[in-house]
Amino acid sequence: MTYSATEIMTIVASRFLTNSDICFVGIGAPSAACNLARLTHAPGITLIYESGTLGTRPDVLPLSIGDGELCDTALTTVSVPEMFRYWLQGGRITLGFLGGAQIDRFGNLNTTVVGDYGNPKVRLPGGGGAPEIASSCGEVFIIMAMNPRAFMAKLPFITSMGHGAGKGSREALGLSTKGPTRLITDLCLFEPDPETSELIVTAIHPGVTREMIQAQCGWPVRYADQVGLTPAPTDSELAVLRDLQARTKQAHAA
Amino acid sequence: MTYSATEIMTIVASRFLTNSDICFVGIGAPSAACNLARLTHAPGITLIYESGTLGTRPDVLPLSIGDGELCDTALTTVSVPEMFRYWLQGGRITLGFLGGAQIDRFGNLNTTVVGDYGNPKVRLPGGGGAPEIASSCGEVFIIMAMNPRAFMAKLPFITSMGHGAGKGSREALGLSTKGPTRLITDLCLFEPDPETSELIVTAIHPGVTREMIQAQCGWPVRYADQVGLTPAPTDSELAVLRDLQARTKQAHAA
Amino acid sequence: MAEFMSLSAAVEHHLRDGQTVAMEGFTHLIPYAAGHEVIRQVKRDLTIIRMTPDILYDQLIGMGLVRKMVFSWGGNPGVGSLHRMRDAVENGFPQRLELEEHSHAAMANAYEAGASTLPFAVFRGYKGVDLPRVNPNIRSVTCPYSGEVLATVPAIRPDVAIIHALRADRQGNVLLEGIVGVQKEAVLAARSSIVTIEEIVDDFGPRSANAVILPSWTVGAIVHVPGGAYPSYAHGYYKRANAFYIGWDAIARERESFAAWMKANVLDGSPDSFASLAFGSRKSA
Amino acid sequence: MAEFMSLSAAVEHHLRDGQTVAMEGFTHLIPYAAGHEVIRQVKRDLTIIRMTPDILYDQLIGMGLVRKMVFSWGGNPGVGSLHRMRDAVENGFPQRLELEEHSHAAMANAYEAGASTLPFAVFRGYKGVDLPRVNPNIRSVTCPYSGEVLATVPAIRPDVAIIHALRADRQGNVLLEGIVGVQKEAVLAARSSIVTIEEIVDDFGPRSANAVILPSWTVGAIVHVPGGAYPSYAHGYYKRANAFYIGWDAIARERESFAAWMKANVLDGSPDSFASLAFGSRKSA
Repeated sequence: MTYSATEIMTIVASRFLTNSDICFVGIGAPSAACNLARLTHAPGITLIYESGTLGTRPDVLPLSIGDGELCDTALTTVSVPEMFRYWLQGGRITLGFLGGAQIDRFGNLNTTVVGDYGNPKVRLPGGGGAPEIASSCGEVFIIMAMNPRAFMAKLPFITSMGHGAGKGSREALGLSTKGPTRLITDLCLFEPDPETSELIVTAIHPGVTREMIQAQCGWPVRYADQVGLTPAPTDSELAVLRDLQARTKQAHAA
Repeated sequence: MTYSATEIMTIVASRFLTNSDICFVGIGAPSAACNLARLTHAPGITLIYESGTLGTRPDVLPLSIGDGELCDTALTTVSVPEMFRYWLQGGRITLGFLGGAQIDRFGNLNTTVVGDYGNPKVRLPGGGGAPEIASSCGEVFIIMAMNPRAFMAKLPFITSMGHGAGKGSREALGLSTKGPTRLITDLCLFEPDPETSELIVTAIHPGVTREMIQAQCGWPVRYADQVGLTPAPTDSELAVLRDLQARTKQAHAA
Repeated sequence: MAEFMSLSAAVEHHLRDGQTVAMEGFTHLIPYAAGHEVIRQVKRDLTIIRMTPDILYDQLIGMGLVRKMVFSWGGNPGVGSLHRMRDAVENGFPQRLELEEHSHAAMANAYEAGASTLPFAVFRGYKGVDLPRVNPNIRSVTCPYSGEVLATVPAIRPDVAIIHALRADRQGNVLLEGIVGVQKEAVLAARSSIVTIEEIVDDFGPRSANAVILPSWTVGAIVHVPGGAYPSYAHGYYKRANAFYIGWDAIARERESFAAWMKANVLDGSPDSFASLAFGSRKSA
Repeated sequence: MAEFMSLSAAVEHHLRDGQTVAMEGFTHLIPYAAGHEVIRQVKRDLTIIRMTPDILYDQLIGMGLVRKMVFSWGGNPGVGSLHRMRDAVENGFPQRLELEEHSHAAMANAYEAGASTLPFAVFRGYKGVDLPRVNPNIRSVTCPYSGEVLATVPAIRPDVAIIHALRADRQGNVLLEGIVGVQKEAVLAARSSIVTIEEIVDDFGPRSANAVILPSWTVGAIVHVPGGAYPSYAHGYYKRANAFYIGWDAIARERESFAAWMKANVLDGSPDSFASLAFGSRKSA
């Protein structure tokens, strides 16, 4: 079966999720990946959305972080101050998902502004939950499609911290959480180099070359000694994902 | 109808309560006074117990601050952290009630210890909610039966603040709440002197003399220029109070 | 003590030009009808506070009523940018918009502190990021026990909070359920409040002992506005109009289409303009 | 992830000599059965934390298991003193008891901070009183915006929290309702937890969208102990045995009557010793 770049990105992300994960889920690709995992190999996964819904099991993907579907299918729903105090800051979330408009090679993200903060070229939505998701979750997965204006050598603004300036930056700030352990893109998988914490390519998706990856990346891409080949999405993975997306589209068009 | 010292104390306290009061109610005489007011002239009074029950309407008086009766008849019940943060510290309570083992002429109270704190003669239960009830409620009523070991010239320990060392003490600590505006005893009513904030007698209960009051008080009692005579409990007040107490006794013996 | 009144009277009575107002709602229960009444009454020079400013704040900004916005995420959820907000920030149209920007954690804590009448909130956040460089209201305190340095944010204490809730009883007690967001905190933190509701009931009836209820004496005005959250939603009454949110992108992209839409649907509208849309879209909400 | 086990296994597995334990319950849902099991297993040198230590803590202290107590109000509610606690504090019998004393506001905030994994809590309190003179853990911070000086208290982070709740489902999610006190905070603040429950259900069924629930993955051990809160109560299951509380005063007043009662009712008892009393006293709870 053929598949899109977004589909393989979502499916690769979903494969890393397990029944024991407690996930803080963002809208878009993270939400699709988490629910795909829940509907396939990880039915016991715990999904939390920052709107306050704990242990939710939506039948269609939410358009917003607070769609009624999330509350209707949740174990319970807490207030937003409680969500950020007891649950996120409380260190109970094993895995947070982030995306962004721009990323650097240490997994720092910008979702705030392009250009000068006081006089921006493009005003982006802002950080939302990201700064504290990045610091409080046990580890972080980032999902982003590659393009050279998004994968930048230097960010104009750091909205959420990845590995800072490299290995040791998080520890220097007193953080004991891992930060970004995987960057899942439409072309390949990045993971932090154990020595430097720079995100390096550890697996390449089927049909993708190193030249294609570098063409979409604003910094010189580095590769692990052993670079794997991502298994192609299976028919079954694609079928469940497409069914979910179709139900979602129908629901939101109503 | 004859009445006991406790009955007149409770009834006098109840008379000061109105439909617009939001009361933080303690167990014992305050609870009896507040519910008597609710069952007589102030049916709209809002009663709050520190266990989290907002707007409760118990049919019998609770033995503890958290009897099921309080929750069953409440508008809603919040957690205890919320009670102390949003509701008491939030400045929403117009009237708090306090009692204590010992009091001084400025309405400071001791419910912590008799003797030295580290080596006490009598270990009392402690402050509970009192320190912040005394500072956060719009005003405070104190209900205590008089006796010379309770009404003391100098307290061994200040558990909750009344008027401190006299007029200006509260303001000096940044408090904008009024502190004790009434001390209701079994013999008379005290109110703060507008000049000094010392509690002075403003009304005397029927049949009580100034000598009887001084005999039960460890400091030289002062009197307002105009000292009133407390109207005796009416038959109707006594009937409602006794009915409430009888229901309560029956319920707790079960 | 809560007072039942009309929407126009509530907005007229409680909100004045130049004030600070929080119209809260975390996707659920966004007070659209009340916000539209603010637009019809042309309240100017407002400071608007909200964790997740979406279409409603895009409209207030686009209509030129806003001086400053305090926020943590400003977008059309799942769709994209708020074009009127961007036009104000990037181009100063229709007027310059001052931003005070926080993270969600900071804002949630700031509302919580406001409801507790504390002057500030303490939380563990803003580690290794740039927002503290551009927002002087992000500061720190040192834990007097562990020595840990923690982030602080000033408490939010709006002049007015505006929320939409599910039901009020005849005494003016207000019930919320579902995704309750920071609405209770917003009302408790504010000096006065307007609460629009879906329904007035004689009594809330059987309910959880821990139902989320704002007692009558914590609320300013209560206004009965069925459908008042549309295109947001009201748990158990109607669903979120996700199609409306998707469609807004095209409307708001250009100044002219925005202005025309606002005239037709808000300026020439009334508090019940959207009720038929809300309940027309009713499903198994 | 919550594990269903027997009460004796839960206490054996989760609580060790010398640890800090919070057996919480604000009048409602006090975990008596679990506390009695702690006494039967003779866990020693404990630091016990509770806002309102009542009979259960009087029993732990009287049996000589407690080194230190962190508390804000220690009495028999509506009745009078805790005689065993007083005997320990005033006479050092059966051993010296160290006290760390706070106000309710401080303790409630300290639990809240513990659940939030903050190292301390900030609140407006302790104005003009003597407790800060005798408790070096009462400190202060200065608001970085207003300059106001506010009180602080260290967060409560017990080794173990023990609570009694209403129901658990088969997945080990736990539901509380009614006067919920600080129990949820105690469990979230603790490194491990034991939750005794009245009932196991397949599914919680229809409920408030905002029901007070501890997800399975926040709980250590779950133990099915019907009547496990007696003489406290369980909302909807049985009422508070106020007569028991009144009767305790005479039992605990003398060392001998206390020891005899403990032997007959706790040491020689079992987790279901009080179930018949709880449900024998069942009324329209």
